[in-house]
Parts: sequence; C-alpha cells; structure tokens
Amino acid sequence: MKTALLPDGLTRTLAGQVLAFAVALSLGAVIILLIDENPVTVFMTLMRGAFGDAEKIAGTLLQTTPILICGIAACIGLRGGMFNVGIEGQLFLGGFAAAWVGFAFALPPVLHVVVAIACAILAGAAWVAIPAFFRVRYGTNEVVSTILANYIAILLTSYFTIFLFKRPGGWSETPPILATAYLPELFSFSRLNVGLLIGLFLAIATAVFFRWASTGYGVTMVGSAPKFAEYGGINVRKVGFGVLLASGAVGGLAGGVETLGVHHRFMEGFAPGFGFDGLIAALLANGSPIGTIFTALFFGALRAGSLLLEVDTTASREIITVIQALIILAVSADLMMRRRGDRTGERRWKF
Amino acid sequence: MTFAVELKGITKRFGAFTANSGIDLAVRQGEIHAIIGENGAGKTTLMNVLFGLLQPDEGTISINGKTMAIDSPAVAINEGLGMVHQHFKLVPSLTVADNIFLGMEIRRSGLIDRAAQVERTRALSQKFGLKVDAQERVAGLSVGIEQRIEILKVLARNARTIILDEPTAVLTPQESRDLFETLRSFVDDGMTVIFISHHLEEVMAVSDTITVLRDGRVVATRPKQELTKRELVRLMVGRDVSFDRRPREATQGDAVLEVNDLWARDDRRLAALKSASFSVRAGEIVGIAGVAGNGQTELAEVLSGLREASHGSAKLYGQEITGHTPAEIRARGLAHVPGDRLARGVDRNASLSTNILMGRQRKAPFAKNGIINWSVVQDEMRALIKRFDIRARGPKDVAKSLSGGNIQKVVLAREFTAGGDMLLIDQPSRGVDIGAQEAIHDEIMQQRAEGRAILLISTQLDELKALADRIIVMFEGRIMGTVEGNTMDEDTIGLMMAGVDPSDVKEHE
Amino acid sequence: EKVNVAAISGYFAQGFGVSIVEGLNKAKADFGIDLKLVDTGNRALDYEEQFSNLAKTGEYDLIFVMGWELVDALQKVSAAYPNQRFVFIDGVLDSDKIIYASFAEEQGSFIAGALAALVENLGPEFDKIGDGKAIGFVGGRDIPVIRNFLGGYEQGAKYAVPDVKVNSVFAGTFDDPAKGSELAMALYGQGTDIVYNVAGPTGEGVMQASAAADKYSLGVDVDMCASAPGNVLASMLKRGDIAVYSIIKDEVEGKPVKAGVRTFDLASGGVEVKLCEDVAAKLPAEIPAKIEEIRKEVVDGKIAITKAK
Amino acid sequence: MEVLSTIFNVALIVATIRTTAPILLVALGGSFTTKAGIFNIGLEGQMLIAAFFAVLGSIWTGSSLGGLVIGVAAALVFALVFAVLVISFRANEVVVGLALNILAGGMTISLMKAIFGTRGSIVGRGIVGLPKVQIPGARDILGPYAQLISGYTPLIYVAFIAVPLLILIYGRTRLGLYIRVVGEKPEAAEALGISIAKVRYTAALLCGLLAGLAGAHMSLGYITMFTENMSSGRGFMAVAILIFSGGDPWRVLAGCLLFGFADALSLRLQTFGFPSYLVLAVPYTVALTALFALSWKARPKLIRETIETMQRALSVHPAKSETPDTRSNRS
Ligand SMILES: Nc1ncnc2c1ncn2[C@@H]1O[C@H](COP(=O)(O)OP(=O)(O)OP(=O)(O)O)[C@@H](O)[C@H]1O
Ligand SMILES: Nc1ncnc2c1ncn2[C@@H]1O[C@H](COP(=O)(O)OP(=O)(O)OP(=O)(O)O)[C@@H](O)[C@H]1O
Ligand SMILES: [Mg+2]
Ligand SMILES: [Mg+2]
Repeated sequence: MKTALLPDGLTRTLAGQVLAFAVALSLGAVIILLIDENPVTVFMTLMRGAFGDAEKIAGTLLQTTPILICGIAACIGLRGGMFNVGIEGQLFLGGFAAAWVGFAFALPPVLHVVVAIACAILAGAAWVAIPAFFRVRYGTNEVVSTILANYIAILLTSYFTIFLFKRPGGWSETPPILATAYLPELFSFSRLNVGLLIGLFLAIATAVFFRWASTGYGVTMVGSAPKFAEYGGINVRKVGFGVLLASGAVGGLAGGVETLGVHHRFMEGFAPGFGFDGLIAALLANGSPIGTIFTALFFGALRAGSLLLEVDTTASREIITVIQALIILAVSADLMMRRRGDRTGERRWKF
Repeated sequence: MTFAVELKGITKRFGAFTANSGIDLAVRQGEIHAIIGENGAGKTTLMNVLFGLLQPDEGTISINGKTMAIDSPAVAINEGLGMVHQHFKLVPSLTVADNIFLGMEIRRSGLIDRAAQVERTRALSQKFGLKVDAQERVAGLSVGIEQRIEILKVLARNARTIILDEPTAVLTPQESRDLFETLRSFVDDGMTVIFISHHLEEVMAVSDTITVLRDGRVVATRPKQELTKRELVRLMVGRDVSFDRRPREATQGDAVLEVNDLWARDDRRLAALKSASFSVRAGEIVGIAGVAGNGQTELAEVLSGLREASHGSAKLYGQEITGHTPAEIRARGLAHVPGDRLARGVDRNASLSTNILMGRQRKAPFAKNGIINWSVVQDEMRALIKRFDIRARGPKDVAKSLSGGNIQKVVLAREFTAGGDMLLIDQPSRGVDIGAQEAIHDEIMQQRAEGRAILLISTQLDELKALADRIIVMFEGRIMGTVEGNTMDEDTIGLMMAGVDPSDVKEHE
Repeated sequence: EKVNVAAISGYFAQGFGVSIVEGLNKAKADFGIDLKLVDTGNRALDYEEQFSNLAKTGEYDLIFVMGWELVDALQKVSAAYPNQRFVFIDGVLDSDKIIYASFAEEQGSFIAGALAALVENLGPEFDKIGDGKAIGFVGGRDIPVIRNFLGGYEQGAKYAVPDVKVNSVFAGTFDDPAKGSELAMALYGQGTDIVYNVAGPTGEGVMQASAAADKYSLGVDVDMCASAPGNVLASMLKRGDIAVYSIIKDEVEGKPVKAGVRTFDLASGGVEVKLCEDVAAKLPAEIPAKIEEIRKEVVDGKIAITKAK
Repeated sequence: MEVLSTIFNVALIVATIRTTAPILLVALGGSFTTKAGIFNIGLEGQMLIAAFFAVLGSIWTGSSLGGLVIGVAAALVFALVFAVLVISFRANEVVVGLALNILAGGMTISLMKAIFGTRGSIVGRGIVGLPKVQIPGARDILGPYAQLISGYTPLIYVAFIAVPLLILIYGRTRLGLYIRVVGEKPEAAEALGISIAKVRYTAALLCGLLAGLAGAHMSLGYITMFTENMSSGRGFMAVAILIFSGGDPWRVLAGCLLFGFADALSLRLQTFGFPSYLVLAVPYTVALTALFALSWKARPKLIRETIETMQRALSVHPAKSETPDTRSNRS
C-alpha cells in the first residue's frame, strides 16, 4: 500500500496515469478502426452516453453505485490484509435477503428499508463468516474459500428464487418488494437512488476510519505488518475476522441497495460481475476508499456510455469491454512510476 | 603490482541519496582486508557493486588487473569472486548439496545428477574442513552451518577472492574463531578475503589491512599495524567512544518481574524454554546471555504475551501475566524492544509517526474517544527524533528509508517513552554501529537511573558486561547460572553459553 | 418511407435468438428495412437504459423484445413512451399496449416427447436403442421457459407410451457445452437412449455427445440435424424467424401491427417437429403416422397440454 | 444397491477423467507460475482465448493440429502480456489477471462478430476436432474396462502424462529447480546470477502453453465448437486448486480429481430428482469442505505435542558437548 503521496510523487503518478490512458485509448482506437468504426465517433458517443445530459449522468452514477460499494468492501479487506474475492457471492445473498424482507413482511416505510438493509448486511457478513473463521483460526486461504463460496452463493440464491420464492408466472424472480421497502430515488428522471449516497458516505466514512480512528489504525497495521501489530497488542485474529466480516457485510449491502433501490425484486443472476468490478476498482485505487470513488465512477461511466454506444453506432459493447480491459492493463503498469529495469525502490520480486 | 580487486572512483546513488561517493579501494592478493564503518556508511552497497548486484553510477572495477563491467553476479563469479551475504541466501527447501551447486548444477543427459553433487559436496567439505551433511535440507539448520554452506558455495565456484558481509554477527564466539581460522587457511592458500564487521576486536585480530568508510566515502585505508582500536573508532564515528563498563550506583528496588518455573514451546512446538526462574528489581539491569536460539526469544515472547507459556508463572508487579494478551501486559507496564526489529518492531512501509503510535493509539494525548490526533503524534515524533538523535528528515519519513541503527532507535524511543516501568529489551544493538550503540547504551543506563526494571537480552557479551548488574546465562532453554555484574568472567560465561556447567568449570581449574 | 426496426435481447447468440436474427435478416433482405440489433448483456441494471435509449429516439417503428428478464424494463419503458410499439416475443404480459408473439413450445415439445417415447419403445430391435425404456432431457438453466419445454415433452412422452421414463437434468448454464456433453453422457450411461436438449450452446454439447455415445438426440429451436448426422432424431423448431418475418411483412405492406396477441403454435406452423431425414428413413412407417395423428389431435384441441409457469 | 451401481460404475470414472482433464491441464500450467512466485488469476482468460483461436485455426488450416498450434499461440500471447506487465512493469498481478480475463471475454465475442458475423457459438463451419486415440489391443485385453484408458482425445493423455513430467521438471531439471528457487527465495537466485525475470518469463510462458492446451482441448477435444465464455469458471477452479496445493503436481492432480469426481458425480445425482441448483453446487461444496477439512487437520496437534514436549523435557538435561546446538531463531 502506498503511503501518503508526496506532491511531486503525485504529479508523477498522474502523469503516468495520463500516459497509460493515452496508450490504452490509442490501442482501443486501432481496434475500433479494425471493426470499421470511427474512433472519434465512438469516443464521443461514449462521452455522450456517460455525461450527455442530466439523465445520462444519473445513469452513470447508477452504474457507479454497486461498483463503488463493492469496491469499498474490497478496500476494507485489502486494508486489513484480507483478499475478499467473495464479494460477488455476498452481493447475491445480500440482494436476496433484502428482497425477501421486502416482499415477505409488511412493515412501516422507513423501518422496512432499515430492516431489509440490515438483513442484507447480515447475510453478506454471515456468508463470509465461515471462510473468515477458518482463515483466522486455521489459516485457510481466504482467496480460495471465497472464490468457491461465490459459486455456491449464486446457485443458492437461484435455488431460493426458483424453488422457494418464485413469483407466479413468467420469469425466475421473486415477487416484487413492497413499496415501503423501496430506497428513495434522488431524481424523478432516473432510477438513481440514495444507494449512491450510501456508497459515497461509506467511502468517506471508511477513509476517515482508516485515517483517524484508533481501531482503523489497528486494522491498517494488521494489514501492512501483522507481526508488528501483534507485538503492539492488537488482536490480529479478531481484527482479521472483523475485517472479513465487515467486508462481507458491505458486499451484502451492495446487493441490498441494488434490489431495494433499482430492481425492487430479486432476479436469478441479477448482477453478475459487480463483485469483480469492485475488486478491480479497489485494486486500481490501491486500496484507498476515496480513490475507489473515482475508479468506480470511471467504470460506471464506461458502462453507461457503452449502453448508448450500442444503439448509436454499430460498435458493440464488447468493444468497450476490450477498451476497459486495455485501460486497466495500462493503468496497472504505472508506466511513469516504475520504469523498466529500475532496480531502486522496492525489490523487484515483490509484486 | 596487480590487485585482486581494485575499485576506482565508485559512486552509487539511490535516487537523490549517494550511498557510495568516489570510493577507491585496492585489495592485494592474499590478504584479509576488513571494511568497517557506521551503519549506513555504504559497506554493503559497495560490495554489491563489486559483486554485480548493483551497477555503479560512476567508477571502474578491475579484477586481477583486468578492468571490466560487472553487470551480473554471474560475471563476478566467473572472475573468481565469491560473496557470503549479510543475510544468507540459501533456499530452505533444497538440500545442502543442491544449494551449493545452485546455478552450476552438475548434469547428466540434461538431468541434474544429485549423486554427483553430493559426492562433490562431500569432497569439498573434506578438503576445506567445513563439516556439513550434503543431503540434509537447509530448513532448520543452525546459522553456523548455514554460513559454512554459504562458504562452500563460494568455494565450489573456485572463488579466489571471498567477500563476507558481517559474517560473525550471528555466530557464537567459538564459531567466529573457527571461521577466522578457516579464513586464515584460505589466505595461506593464496586466496584473498574481504570482510565487513562491526566487531573491532575481530577486525584487529584477523585483518591485514583495514578500510574505514564514513558517509559513503573512504576515510582511511591502512595496514592493521598502524592502527589502534581507539583510532579506528575515531575514524569511523568522528569522535571518541567509550566501551567501558558504565559507572553506576547500587540500587535496591522492589522486585518488578518474578518468573517462576516458566516453560514454553518454539514455533515447531518443541520445548524451547525450560523451567526458567529469576526476578528483576526496579533500578536493575538483568542481562540474559546466550547464543542466539537458546530460548531467549521465546522467553521474551512469553513475557510480552506473544507466545503461550506451557507451564509456570510470570508475575509483573505481583500480577500473573501468562495467559494474558500483549495489550493487557502492556497496560500493566511492560515495554518491549523486540529482537527482530524489522518484522516485529516496525512497519517498514509506514511513516515514523505511524510507527511511534503503536500501542498507544487509544491513549491520550495521542487519541481521544478513539480518534487519533495526528498532529500530537507528529510533534511527539519530532521530539523523539531530537532526543534520541534519530537520523531522519522528519516524522513523515518511511521507516525503511532509515538505516538499521536508526530504525532500532525509533523502536527504543517508542518503548522507552511508552510509560512502562518494566523494560524488556532484546538485542538492542544487533547490527548497530559503535556510535549508535553508545547512544543506545547511554539511554538504557538513563532508564535504569530513572528506576525502571530492565531485562536485557543480548548475544554480545561486551554489551552485557558494560550494562548489566547481573547476567543470567541460557543454554538450550535452561538457565545455566547467574553471574554478578562486577565479578564477571568472560570465560566462565562463554563456557556456560556453550552448555558447560560452572561447577564443572571449577573442578577443572 | 422505410420501415425501421430494432430488436433487443440478451439471447441472440442462442438457438431461438438465432432464428429470430435469421427472420430479421431475411426481412431486411426482402423488404429493405433498417435494422438495429441491441444485445443487452446479462446485467439487469442495464436493461432500462438500453430500452430508453432505443425508445427515446422515436425512430423505430417496431422494437422486438425477447427474453423474460427484460419484462420489467419493457413494461416501464412502454409506459413511459406510449407511442413506441414493442413486440414481445415468447410470452404474454399484462400490458395491452404491447404486441405479443406467443409460442406454444409445450405443443412442439409434446410432439418431440411423443416421438422420443415411440422410438424408445421400439426397443433393442431398433438401431441404437437399448431396453431401458427411458428418454432424457437436458435443460439449460432451470427457469420457467425451459420448464415449459420439459412439461410438454413429458406429457407427450407419457401420452404416447405411458410407461416410458423421462430423466431430466439441468446444466445450470447456457454457455457450457462441455457440461452439456457430460450431462448427456451421464444420461446415456443410465440407459437413456434419446435426449432432448433445450440448452442453447450447452445443448450443442448434448448433440455432440449423442454422436460420441452413438445414441439419439433431439434438437431445439433451429434445425440441428447437421450437428450429429445419423444421431439426431428430429428438431423441435420454434420458428422465431417466421414470427418476426410475418410481423414485419404486415408492417411493410401497410397493415401496421396492433397491440394484441399473435399465437405461433402447431396449428400456425410457429412450432413444429422436423424429423431428420437420415434417421427418419430408417424408422418404421407407423411412427411418423402416429406422430402426425397426435399432431392433428393437438391442433384440434383434442389433447390438452398444461403449460408450466 | 441398484441405484448405487447405476452411479458408481466405469462410466463414472471415465467421466471423472474427462471432467478432470481440462482443469488439470490449466492447473498444471498455473503450477509453473505458482512455483515461480506469481499469482496468476488470469488462467480463465488464457484458456478462453486459446479455445477461440483453436477453433479459428482449425477452420483456417483445416486441421486440428493447426488449430491446436494457433490456439496455444494465442494463449502464449496473453501469457506474454501478463509476464511483461507483471514481471517487467511490476503491475499488480491480480489486476492484470482479472483484466486479461475481461479482455479475453470481450475479444472473443468481438472477433466472433467481426469474423463470423454472429455472436454466441461457432459450430460446424469446418471445425476439425481432435481425433480420439484408440489404444491398440486395449479392448482385447481389458474388455469393457478398455474405456478407462482408451478412446480419449489426445490432450487428456497429455494432461495426465504432464503430472509426472512436471514432477521430473521440478525435481531433476535445471529449469524446474530455478523456478522453485525463484518462487521460494528470489534473493538466492539473484545472488547467483540466475535471472529472476528470465525464469519468471519462462514460467509464465510455460503456463500459457498448458493453459492454451487446456483451451484447445475445450473447443477441439472435449467438444468441437466455440461458445462465449466456454471456459465456464474452470480457470478459477484451477486457481483455487493451485492456492491450496501450492502448485505441487501431485496435489494439483489430487485436487483436480476431487473436483472432477464431484462434478461427474453431481451430474448423475440430478437424475434422482434433487433440485438442479443444489446439485450443481455439490462440486464447489465438496472442494470447500475438503479445503476446510485439510486446514482443520493441519491445526496444532496439541495432545501429541504435549506428549512430545514432556518426553523431551524429561530426557534433555544440559548437554556437555563442545559444539552447542545453535538452532536458528529466525522464523
Ligand atoms: N536499494 C536502496 N535504495 C535506497 N537506499 C538504499 C538502498 N540500499 C541501501 N540504501 C541506503 O544506502 C546507505 C548505505 O547502505 P548500506 O547497506 O551499504 O550500509 P552498510 O554500511 O552496509 O550498513 P550496515 O552496517 O547497517 O549494514 C544507507 O543509508 C541505506 O539506507
Ligand atoms: N542464469 C540463468 N538465469 C535464468 N535462467 C537460466 C539461467 N541459466 C539457465 N537458465 C534457464 O534454465 C533452463 C536450462 O538452461 P540450460 O542453459 O541448461 O539449457 P540447456 O543446456 O539447453 O538445457 P538442456 O541441455 O538440459 O536441455 C533454460 O530455460 C534457461 O533459460
Ligand atoms: Mg550492510
Ligand atoms: Mg549491518
């Protein structure tokens, strides 16, 4: 994890990122040319689709929300030295739990949302609890156990949806949740809802927590120097367990926000890939919650822009996937900061 | 004449920092050439440049009169150089023979010929009198044996010039003596030895020529005969340093720490600390002597709550501390300077302020209601930098940018000001240069004068002699005996460290 | 003026979607319409924006929509843009502003089931048939539409041969032909001789497995006889191409399609079972006759088939 | 009993071999990177891109071998990009791996559209699949059990033969030794002039080679077609197996067989009327349970240790030897 960037370090980083972007975009342009489209049109359409008008901006933010919340979940894990690859599964279970509270119980308006969100959080935390327990107690690698748990979680929610709670008729989805459980929308013209504010609040709260809270200091130390933390009197196991649980809880929250704010029901396979998008966003931001706001926004804009792209040009969304991947690759290489063959700084076998 | 190694005008920079600045060094064939200098003087850097692990920014290297670019250790090895590194570079999961022949495997029809390697290892081991078991895995071998393997590795490559970076830092006096005998025999065979050390006695005892580095420059290269220990120190540090026993007044405080029949296991779950009993009084320094790995680390870890005791009791101010967490023991007044400072003592990638906060991140004035006040922490760090003479630019410096001795001072500064009246200090000057060592010793004596109880674990007898009121000697997890500070006899302690009972010693006398 | 058509779905790559794209392309070639295909991907979050992006332009005379997961977005956007005409393929919803093309896949599957059961009933005397008296079904995901196929298939099988056993399994994915092949292998290994696949690309694995195991398979949606010549008994065609083509044809010919339901069933040729010629040639003559008889009864409504929902 | 014999029979073992092979191939590839100290989460993408290009190559060249070569080449290109970014530019390997997975997904679909004008699947169109290997005489000697060893596509044999081969490589060849050293103690390699970067590049490319074979096996051997996302998580399973096997070939084999067996078994369980979604979760649950059970078994064995300690404590008294046991205390 990078420590506070010095001003000149910052400019160098920014310059590096800009360069990386330029490289990725020119590669992308070549690919677009290859499929007989005009790169300028494509990029302009992307921009229009992401920021063209208020509605489009709201659409971008709508796409950003789950990536942001999942990104925060990843950040929490990364800061505490835990690699939670299971955000995807926690998101699905959280989404289902929130939907279940939403349709199965009649509660007064605000309370209904609170209970549903609480259940989503609980479901996410519960789902990661067993991998977390084995991680801190027996050292079971959390990457493996959470990857496997993802598959189970997704199949499990499908089972719940189709075999236990299917809405009569048509598609494999639960009955709609009651209006009392809806997350309030922010604007009349978009499905953008308070989920975004929850995400932003969470990002800032997490950043503040890690920066200023005594407990946050402990978590950071456990993540970056576990032996030092143990020596300093921090209960490394407890913190590790707590970190995974918190990360899973936020993952569950992401699912809850999606079902209560956007879909108003749970559909089988409703949000594939958000967990991984969040993880990448967090990793690109180097585990910084504030940085994750920007990386998530960037991913959200690309996704939102690509929706218009498909309608307005003959390019397909997969092209955007390709460009997105190129940008991630280029940015990850951090061209300016670490030049090839540069032996100073961190030893080169430490990745 | 031709030199085995000749460096001219070597300059090596790390970013804006110059670690080596215009260094000239000429090593004659068949001599033992010592390089000394303070922590961070640039000794290791220079050797890494010579060995091709680092590329100099300026300067030339000649080996046996041939000027060449050494851009990889492979080139250096080819030219007959061999290096035993400060931190050994052995692969734990491989056997001794595999380690020795790594990079120059003996092969038959494309496959590694293990039998031949073992055979050759045995032959080498015999020829140079360095005993190793060729087929054993390196994991779990003692440091002494690891060093033998490192030397065999060098010899197997037909090195004519051997570089050793702080070879004795981790050895027992006996092992060190053996090592130097070996080195002598190499020189007698016409080989050349370059070695780095902080032990001036050692340097004076074995070397032919001594080069002193300070701040990345050569301040002197002279034959040993022209130098005294005192002069050497002055050259290194730029001032006089005393290594005498520190003057003290007798104090008789209450017992602060009482250890009774304490047992503990090591990481492999084998008994490593066996039935230790002793006590430490306020205003007293109790030293624990012993070769590294004889239960001292486990003792320190049990007392600080990092390791479970399997049996027995340890009381701090009359309260049992076994079975309690490090946080609880800290809260009762224990401060701990860990032996392994890089892994345990600091977060190398964090700032000094962040490091100094550990253990008191919830305490006023650094935090209130669980919120950290970073400006107070930074002020504190600034004060500590001044008080402990830490060579750092400021509280925001990253710990790993400091040299080993200065990192140690940061740890000491944190623990000495943590408010605990029981100080548990493990290896305060391991790898620390004379100058810094003196400052650290002053500070420890200061703590004693303030009435703190101090348990000082050290593998360096000089250090214990200079500081401790009593010395407890440990061997294989047991306490072999206790020696009073004023009547210390180095030979007795040395024998006890080697596991010989003092009563037997008397009989021999 | 040129007719401007858009189609939106996440399944253009899979059997039924392929037949729809075929129909659209045919219409484009025949009538010179403008055509825009939009792939929704699989994230529910995207659907609504994709619909609005299409509807907002007001350029499209018709927007074809396929896939039940799009229903929610469709209904919302259709309410927001009341003048935009949508054609929902493969089902009927509550809204009366939408044009529905409804397929009776249970009818086609009924015939497929009957055919499989009858062939299975021939026993070891017939090539590649064992004495297990069991037929199989490999579904993609266990979702209602696929269940409807399975329901019809089972009913048809039991109708034709009451004591035939129907083994049904699901791959849980439409994208894993290897798994489809493995599932089919498992079924064949358990004495099942004929397997009906309703699993998109996963089902392609079933077809290939039938060749590997030298058993029979039944294709779906499009003509799959070529997938494993000699091992494919028949394909249950769900003629999405006919549906979209006929709707566009009406539009082009100045008979703008109006909201309401258009049914594509056995009677209208919207679904049909097409025997593969190579295998059909070897079948005893009474089987095609019996199948034709059952088909008539279904068309005439003499056989009631329950739809699974 | 009858139920049992319809499940547990030769066909189940044959199916296990088939389901295991692709994961085994890709996991053995990952073994190289794992041993060399690189965490390669991009196996899925390498496999997918190879599957696609194998089909493409098979169509272009009209031969399965041509397809195989082109598929592997594509995976090698991906492996090279991974290596350049991770080894030379020191990018975060998880980010690069995940991004390459995304890239593979997007690229295969885009290329499919560009070349074939469709998305989804490529079936027929002149794809030549790999032939099945019939071991001569197997049927005469083994009778119905011949299918255990005969009649698979060649890459299945390659997968299983690769296990002892990798053991040989790691144990007896210079390259294998260097890969292990670079992963375990890079400083040691560097100090002896072994180029860490070169060894890691080699490992990454060997990984690409095997992942490429795995991908080609998916689209030309297991079945003969390409479909979007057809690697279907097998690369991720391989990553999971790699982490808990540490890249050790025997343990990789054991992990893959366990998963392959659970997979093959669960496919058969479905016919007994269990809900498909739960049955489909069986392989993952089995793997997860095995993982937990293994780590639970590795827990400190308190009782045994206590006895050991007591014995040592009773027998050991201060020794009087000249050479003290200077056990290292570095952890
Ligand atoms: N890779 C590096 N990047 C930046 N600075 C470095 C690097 N290696 C060494 N330095 C700095 O160069 C200086 C000289 O280091 P070197 O290791 O040569 O000291 P030394 O004389 O061997 O000290 P010691 O006695 O503590 O081993 C130190 O200040 C150190 O912090
Ligand atoms: N110094 C080195 N640094 C990095 N890799 C090396 C080094 N020396 C050898 N290797 C690698 O080890 C492997 C074996 O190298 P070697 O030079 O023994 O090849 P070889 O003699 O052709 O092997 P063989 O004859 O056994 O097939 C090669 O992949 C090579 O890249
Ligand atoms: Mg040094
Ligand atoms: Mg040193």
